[in-house]
Amino acid sequence: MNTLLFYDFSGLALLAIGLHGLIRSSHPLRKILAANLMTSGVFLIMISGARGTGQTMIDPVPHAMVLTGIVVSVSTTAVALVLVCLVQETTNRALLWQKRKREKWGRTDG
Amino acid sequence: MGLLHNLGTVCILLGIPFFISGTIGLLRFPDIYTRLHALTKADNVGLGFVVLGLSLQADGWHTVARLLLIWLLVLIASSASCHLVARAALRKKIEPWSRP
Amino acid sequence: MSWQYSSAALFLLLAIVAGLGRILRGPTAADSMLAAQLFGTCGVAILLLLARGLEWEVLQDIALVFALLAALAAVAFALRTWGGTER
Amino acid sequence: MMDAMGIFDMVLALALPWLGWRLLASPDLFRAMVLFISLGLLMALTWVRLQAPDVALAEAAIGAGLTGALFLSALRRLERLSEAERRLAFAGKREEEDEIPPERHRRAKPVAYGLALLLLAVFVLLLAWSLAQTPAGGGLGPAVGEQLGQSGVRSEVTAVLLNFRGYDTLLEVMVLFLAALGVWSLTRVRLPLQDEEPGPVLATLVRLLAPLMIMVAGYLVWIGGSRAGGAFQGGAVLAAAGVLLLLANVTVVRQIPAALLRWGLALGPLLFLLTAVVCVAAGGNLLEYPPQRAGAWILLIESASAVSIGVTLAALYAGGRPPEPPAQDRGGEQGPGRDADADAGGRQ
Repeated sequence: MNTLLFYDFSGLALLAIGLHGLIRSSHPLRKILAANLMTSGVFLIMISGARGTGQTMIDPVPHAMVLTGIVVSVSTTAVALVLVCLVQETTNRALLWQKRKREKWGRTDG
Repeated sequence: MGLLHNLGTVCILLGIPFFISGTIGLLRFPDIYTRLHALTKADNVGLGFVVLGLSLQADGWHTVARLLLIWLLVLIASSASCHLVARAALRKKIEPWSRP
Repeated sequence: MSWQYSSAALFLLLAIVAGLGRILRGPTAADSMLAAQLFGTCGVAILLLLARGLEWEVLQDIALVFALLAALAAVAFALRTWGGTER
Repeated sequence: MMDAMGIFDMVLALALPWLGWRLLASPDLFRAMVLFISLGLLMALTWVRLQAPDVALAEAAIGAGLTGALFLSALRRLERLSEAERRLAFAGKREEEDEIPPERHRRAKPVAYGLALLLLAVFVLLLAWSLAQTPAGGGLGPAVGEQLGQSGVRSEVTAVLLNFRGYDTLLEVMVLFLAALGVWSLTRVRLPLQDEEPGPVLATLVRLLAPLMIMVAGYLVWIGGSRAGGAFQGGAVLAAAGVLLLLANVTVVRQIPAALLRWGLALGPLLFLLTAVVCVAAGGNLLEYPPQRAGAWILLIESASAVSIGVTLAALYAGGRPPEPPAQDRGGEQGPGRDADADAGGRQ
């Protein structure tokens, strides 16, 4: 029994959970976290598919692609965080949707 | 598989209870300051034992040097972060726990 | 891989997973942060054990990077997230 | 019969999605971020188990170190900005429960879920199809192994990254450059949100760790030719050194002239582009190095990209372009930034 097969399912689960979180959460930081989860899931599936079975060699191409992917995802995360901070600074709220009452409250707060 | 190898295995296995007790301390201790003890002391001793055991089994001096460097780095990092977290907690006026 | 390395690594992983409970429960933010710190130390130990068990020296480099960057998150936490304002 | 490593795999593979689930379900944003940092750590262990040391090295530097600092500082900035938001984020209940979306959002949700499910199903089908299509024998592994002798390096991943698929890496460095450009065109760096002095322990820590990090970054770039390591890992560790210096608010970092930073950002992409142009001009393909000097070219490009990646990631952490030199509009008088600098200098 190849226990490394677990990681494929783990990656799929992470992808699904990330997708769910991306839709469900209202706070943009949480959305960014969810998107990061999705990328982790995709990377996991890719690397898991790249491993050699038995005597065959490991495929280095997906490794290289995931490596670039990690760096790109951290830079997009950083840009997204800066954008969220800017959005909050200009609109004085971070949540994407809010009750009326809360909005009024937010305005007096600023 | 000489004496040194077996001694190294004993050291590695000795280190594991320290990690486990560190985790138990993290889970069971009553407040942040006591939990700091559990983490920074027990875990670093555990890592020390593991490093010692692996050094006894190492092939060459450069492996030993690298292992020791890693341990030293973890010691520095955990002591400094322990200090910073404890100071931040004190500034937040979190009362240290005392026996009721 | 001989049994002592793999079983030691397994116990350390279980210690990490048990420590997750403190992150979830931890009454203050610092408790959660501390648990993450614990994972750093355990992770270094696991990597060193696997490096020896699999005869794979590269893993020591990874452990080195772990050890170097272990303090970063804690420093960011203590200075930025938690420092300053009294409530 | 499963041995200890089998159980190890199982625990790890179960812990990853569980952690992801708890992370998104956690009511507290801060706790979610700490869980995310732990997830990065477990991911690094997973890469090790899947025999991807290069990826593990990058994840150890980025997932466990940099991303954590990024998120924690952003959370702080958001919290500072609005007390109401703080109450939302730390109220101890889900903000989704607290906040009822307007009608159109509520109607949009099933649609979104339907689309997402469709997407996921398509993805799974594609995955199964591609797995079925992949010929047995490790995909491109043997092909890379055959050509490795010509690449100028001994590490397969580095050969793929900088030689066989060099244009990928070229574009990736450009993406980083664009990210930095985007952030720099949006905002300036604020004075750090930090109202207590770092203290002697932190100063000592920085003095010990920062040079070591820079040294390890160099080591990783150098060792990348023969085994795990390379520009990304080196750059990430370099960026960690930068972040540590920014956190500790060391005076030296803020006195780096902006022009030098700009050149640091541009160094990697420029050199990469120059190489590509030279290679095409010499009659070869894009980034087709002469085989006998490929090793030297790769090392040169890798060092330049490592510096650029380090500067870029640290600049992204700082979150804006460097502040204006304060002496200009005040006619020689010291501005507020200057004062803060002098304060920081006096403390140390």
